[in-house]
Amino acid sequence: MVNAIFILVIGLGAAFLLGFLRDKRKLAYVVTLAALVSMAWIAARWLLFFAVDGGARTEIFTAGTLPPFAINLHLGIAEAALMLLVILCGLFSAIYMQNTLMRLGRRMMSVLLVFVMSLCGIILTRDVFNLFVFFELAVIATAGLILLCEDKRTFAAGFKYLIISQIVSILLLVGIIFAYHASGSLNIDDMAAMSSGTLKGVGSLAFFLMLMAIMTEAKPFPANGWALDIYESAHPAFSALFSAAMAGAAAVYAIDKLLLIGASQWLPVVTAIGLLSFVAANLLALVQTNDRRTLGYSSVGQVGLILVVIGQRDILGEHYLYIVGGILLSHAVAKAGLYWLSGLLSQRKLTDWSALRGHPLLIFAFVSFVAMLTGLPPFPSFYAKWDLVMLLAAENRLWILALILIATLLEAGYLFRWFGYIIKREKETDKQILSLASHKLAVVLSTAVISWGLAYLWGELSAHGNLLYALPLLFALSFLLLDQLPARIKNSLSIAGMVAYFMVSYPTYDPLQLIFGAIFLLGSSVILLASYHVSGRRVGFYPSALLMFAGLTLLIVAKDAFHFFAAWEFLTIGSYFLILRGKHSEPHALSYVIFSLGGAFLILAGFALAAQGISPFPLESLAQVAKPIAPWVFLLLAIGFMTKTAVIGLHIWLPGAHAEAETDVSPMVSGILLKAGLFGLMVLLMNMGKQSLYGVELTYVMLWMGALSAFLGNLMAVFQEDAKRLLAYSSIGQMGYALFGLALMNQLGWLMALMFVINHYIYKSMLFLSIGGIAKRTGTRDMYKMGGLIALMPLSFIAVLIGIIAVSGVPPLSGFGGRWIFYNAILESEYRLPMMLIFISGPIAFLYLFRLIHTIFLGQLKDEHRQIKEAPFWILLPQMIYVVALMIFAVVPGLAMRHVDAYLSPFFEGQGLNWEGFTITSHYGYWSPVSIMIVVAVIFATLFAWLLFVNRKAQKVKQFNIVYSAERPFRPETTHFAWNFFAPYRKALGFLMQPYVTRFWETMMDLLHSIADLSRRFYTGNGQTYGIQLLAFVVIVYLFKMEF
Amino acid sequence: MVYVAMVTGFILILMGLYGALTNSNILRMIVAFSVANTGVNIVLVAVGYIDGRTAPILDAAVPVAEAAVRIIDPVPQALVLTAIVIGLGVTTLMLAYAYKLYEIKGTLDIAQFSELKW
Amino acid sequence: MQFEWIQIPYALLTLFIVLNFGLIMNAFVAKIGARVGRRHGIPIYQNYLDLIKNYGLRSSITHGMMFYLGPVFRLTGGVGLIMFVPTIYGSLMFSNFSFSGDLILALYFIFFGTLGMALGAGESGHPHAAIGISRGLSQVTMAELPLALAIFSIALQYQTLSVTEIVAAQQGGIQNWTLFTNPLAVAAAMLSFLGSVMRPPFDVVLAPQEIPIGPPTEYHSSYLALMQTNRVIYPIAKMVIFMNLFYGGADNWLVFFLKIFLIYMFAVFVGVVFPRFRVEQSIRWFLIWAVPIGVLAVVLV
Amino acid sequence: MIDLMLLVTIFFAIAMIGAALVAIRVKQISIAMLAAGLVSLLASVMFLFFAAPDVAMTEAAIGSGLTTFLFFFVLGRVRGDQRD
Repeated sequence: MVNAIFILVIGLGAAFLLGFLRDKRKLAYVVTLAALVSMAWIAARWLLFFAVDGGARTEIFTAGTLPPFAINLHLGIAEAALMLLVILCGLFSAIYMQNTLMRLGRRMMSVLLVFVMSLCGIILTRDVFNLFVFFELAVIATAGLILLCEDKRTFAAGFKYLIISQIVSILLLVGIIFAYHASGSLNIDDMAAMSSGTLKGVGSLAFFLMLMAIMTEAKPFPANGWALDIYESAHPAFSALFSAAMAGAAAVYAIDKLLLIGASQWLPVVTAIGLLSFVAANLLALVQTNDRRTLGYSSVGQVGLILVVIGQRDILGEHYLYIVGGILLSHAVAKAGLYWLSGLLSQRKLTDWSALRGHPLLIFAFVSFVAMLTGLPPFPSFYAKWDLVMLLAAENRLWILALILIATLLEAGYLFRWFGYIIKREKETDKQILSLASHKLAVVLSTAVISWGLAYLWGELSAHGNLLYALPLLFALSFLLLDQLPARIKNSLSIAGMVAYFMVSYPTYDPLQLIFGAIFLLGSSVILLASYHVSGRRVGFYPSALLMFAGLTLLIVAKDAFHFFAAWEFLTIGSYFLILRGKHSEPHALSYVIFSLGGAFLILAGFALAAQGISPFPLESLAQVAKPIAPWVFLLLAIGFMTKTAVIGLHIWLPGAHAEAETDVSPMVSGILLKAGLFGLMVLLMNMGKQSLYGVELTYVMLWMGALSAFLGNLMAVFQEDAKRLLAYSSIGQMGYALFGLALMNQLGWLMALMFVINHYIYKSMLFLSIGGIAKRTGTRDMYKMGGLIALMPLSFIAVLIGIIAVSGVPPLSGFGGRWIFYNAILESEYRLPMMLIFISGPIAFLYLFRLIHTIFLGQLKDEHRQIKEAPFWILLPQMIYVVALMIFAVVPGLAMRHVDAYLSPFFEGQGLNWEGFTITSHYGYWSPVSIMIVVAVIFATLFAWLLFVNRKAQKVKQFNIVYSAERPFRPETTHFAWNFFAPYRKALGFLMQPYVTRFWETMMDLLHSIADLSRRFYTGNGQTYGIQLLAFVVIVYLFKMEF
Repeated sequence: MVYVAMVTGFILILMGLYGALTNSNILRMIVAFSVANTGVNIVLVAVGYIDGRTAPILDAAVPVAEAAVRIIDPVPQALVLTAIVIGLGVTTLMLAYAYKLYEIKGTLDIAQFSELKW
Repeated sequence: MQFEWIQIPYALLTLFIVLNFGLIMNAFVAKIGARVGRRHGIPIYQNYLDLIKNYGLRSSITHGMMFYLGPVFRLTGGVGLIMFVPTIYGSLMFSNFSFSGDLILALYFIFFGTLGMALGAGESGHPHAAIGISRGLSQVTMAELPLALAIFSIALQYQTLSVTEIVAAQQGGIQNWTLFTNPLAVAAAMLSFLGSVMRPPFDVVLAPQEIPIGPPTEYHSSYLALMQTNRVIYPIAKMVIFMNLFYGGADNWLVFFLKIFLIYMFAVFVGVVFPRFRVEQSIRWFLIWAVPIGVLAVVLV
Repeated sequence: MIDLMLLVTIFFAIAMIGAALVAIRVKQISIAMLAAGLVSLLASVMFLFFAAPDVAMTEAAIGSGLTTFLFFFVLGRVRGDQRD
């Protein structure tokens, strides 16, 4: 094994060597790369030695004496990994900057080498003064590298950095000398070995100064204005180095080392600074429009998070390296990748990134990086955050946990907004924004590959097992490779895959899983039939859709909290990508993903609180959660799941997301995805039962929430002019019913909820498909612009007719079954008041359903629609399947429900239903779907046949013949009364429709943005101000430290 | 004596920082920083000084055997030497930047270089 | 209860009796109304004539499929409702097909006809028809709420959803009627009843036909005949439910006729006394007066 | 003896502080540079008292010599903006 000191030697040596290579730029460049490669090779060898062979950490002594008289270097697995990271980062940047380096010549190359070398030195050394030297070297190299960029503003940024580094070096030197005075050594390990008594008084202050000086290099908020200026203006490849290697690896590792001395008393300080940075930076990033500055803020935030982890290492124990490594590497790879990506673009606004559109590989890279930063599975940060959160909750450090999750949500907010810009914003066609040099592309794409490699690695190291081994997930990811195939082939593959998976796995499902599994796998296959209508390649659709289905599939079989949560995240991301595909869905997809992630974080917090450090935490163990925290766990999980079911108050994402999605996506996200929330609630309620908090029974609150959702969701649906929005609001109402059923906490209530699960899947998918088909043909979703389509689109009409009869719960179709069970269920329950809301929401549903069918299909045909045809075959086919399914389910609901009923009975003391014969009986009443169907069908058929017979000679009248006396009215479009359809209703109950909830969330958003916009003014751009801020920061931290 | 030097050093540091953060002329900021650096050097040397001992140079006056009790700890002085050299490097770099900045804008007023902010 | 073929002629017999009773009662009520207004009024057999005439007419125009289906839905709703509730207590012969389902079935089947009416009128192509429908649907949502509450209340009271069992529980004297055991529920239900019989003050829904064309106006000949039949049967079907739930049911046809007539007269009286409400006014009226009574009925039972 | 050293030290200290005051407050930038060099020079003498002859030499050469030279070098190239 090569001695690690050669890493430094090669770096420095090559830098000197370059000095002799005047006028030989190519050779100089080759030497630079060769030096970096050989440094990387040494680091990699050591890493393998430590990681695979389990080698022991080694000390490298220089100058033949022991410390403190000589410097010692220390090499363990962390050092090796970080050095490899730093060197690779440098190597990639060097490749990336090929043209720039060739232009600027050997001096710049040697500066780059010195920079990388000094970072390695910072990582290796165990001597505080040596640390100072390497830091100063890094500063000088930074100041040199900043000149790489042609942007003139960079000079100012560099100068600001020099001002700061002057202050830092003063603090550091003073700190070092007093630390030496107090301890008699410059060696970190020696100092650490001293008794804590030496750190009293002057020693403590000395340590504080050293800590703050090095902390400044990690760019904590608020002493970091200079760093942001550098991030914004420097060459992106340098920013990548500056963020990933210097702040994210070297500086934080130096802090980590220093903290060996400070022992545990300084950990809270580091945590607090980290948290402040993480929250504040992500908040301020919300209002940025410049891409690199945004990345800079994100970088500050991420480093803050790493500091938090470092500050929490007293509770992390053996997980420390795994957690901090996961977060650190995720940040480094993702941030460097994003900076390199930003170098491909010549414009600096976030919206200009729409130029990436049409380059699936780059978008894939971007998505991977963003997912990595936000801690989404399967990336290392996900595993790390999970473990971190679990341990924090176990130690009752809930504030830290909460702040981390909030800041992560903020971060997800602007990163996903950015992603929305890429996918949705107009491209500026006249300008060539994107330049795709092959070496730059290679760097970016190999970074993306590395990100997945790390994902695999962290999965392997995880105690929970590797998420990447899950078959559904692999299936979904494999479609990334198949994306070049025609859409129809991919569609067939997806359907075949999902059906086959269901066939293989259904024997292992219990009845509850079977119902959900059938909907998730078979149900989505039916919807996918509609996707055959799309020709072309449909890039990105299948990976997203299958990712969502993979999440759903994994959700129902998840045994422990970790896998449950991972599946939850998968389905959230997949559905987000799907929703984002809609033409105008950018803002809605954003609010969807924010609400979903917010909900997911609540779930995460809930699990963490429940687990109390137990890992893995089986879902059944929710039942054993002890009293004082159990209701809180319940509350967190319930709100998390209810976010997905769009309970009123958390519903504002749903209408837009469902309405703006593509024709075949709306049924997926409405008919299928919403059920995930119900499944979660079932798991929760089944295991935790009733809980009460401060004397309030939480299921009772849920009952009210469900009732309110049913009532208000339906009421809002009544006043929609947009057909798909109407259906979307209707989903809120329907989910309210289901939630209500679950919250009743009796067997019939649950049965009703499951009935709604099945029914809602069938009829909402059907309705969304027919409306989608109609919108496709008419080119509008506004119902008042349609009318009289019954003759032109009879099959769609039949689907809608059957659908609305079913939704409204009118016998004989299956919706009635749900209502019947509902009445039986509430008779068993002692809660009466919330029922009223449910009672009234039934008839209200009738209002919007009638409107749906009337304004689209009945009345007068609009002139512009005279030529339109029936919806495409492939959109109609699933609808007809649903019609048949509805009929079957209406007549023999027992096929599915009796098994569930039997399965549920052990969980509740109350009685289930009796399914003998064709009549279903309960304790209170009875219901025979078969005879209802027969009676109604016979009367109906008789009357219909008679009417047809007596009027067999009747002719269809022309459109305006009767009412308008065969005169064409002046404006035919006014002949169909359809706009503002329920005007009296709005007059009477419109006051309930005030958008309080929307306004509340909008105000929250505005408030956040205003705070961010106000507080960022604090960065005046003046280097002196930054200096003063740094000093003030140091003083304030010291005062706080003294205070506590 | 040590305390006098130390206090002087700290006063110089504070004065330097004050000057660097209040003077808006870039050159004057650099000048102030160099004053602060001098202050740091004084502090460093003062901390390492032990009353009544001689310089850490082994010559006829200080036999090797007695070195450990008769000379001053050489480490801080080594640090100061390094710090001075590094300080020169940084000061030079700052001056180079100052010159570049002047070339760009024709002014040395730091407040004029705040396009990058927020 | 199980199905036997003999029940089909029995059910048809019920239907026949109800139809005749309804025709006569409607005419009678119209007559009373006319006399009160010092007019002569229609002959008692007028409704028969109208119905027979309309059934005899043949139409040569149609507005399309849904135009057919409207009256079919409508009448299916009315006839089905009668079929799903037992008319005469204790009589197997006149309990129709009530084995198909309980009170909830009846409650929800009420909407079947409403839906059909609305659909058919929508297809007629006249914008005013749609206005009438939107008003009617708006009003019915609020009018049905107190009824639903009342039904919930008495289901709680009797701990059953079976109509027959509820009637059985009210036997043995007038004091056992729900009217006296649960007056709040009955009050709520009766107020709700006002809203659904299309008489003043809640008949603004039909107003567009005075202007002069509304939902039923486009219908003529056999279509109209079906709808007229329904207008006879449907209110009675509904009143049968009321009678069974609140007024002890009927164990023979005589009692049946009497009770139905009295219930109907209640709506007629109110209609004569009060002026017509606009729809939003009637919604508010139900919300302010009927719904709280219903809520009380549920809470206090 | 020691008291004398102390007095000298205090004298130097006051001198340095005075020079530093000039360096950061004086209007003329060239005087400020000279004053900073003076601070450095005084410091190098002080280092002698503290038994650090090599530090003293370095400080004198680099701190007061080279740095002051560099200051004037840059000042000469940016002449024109002499305002505070």
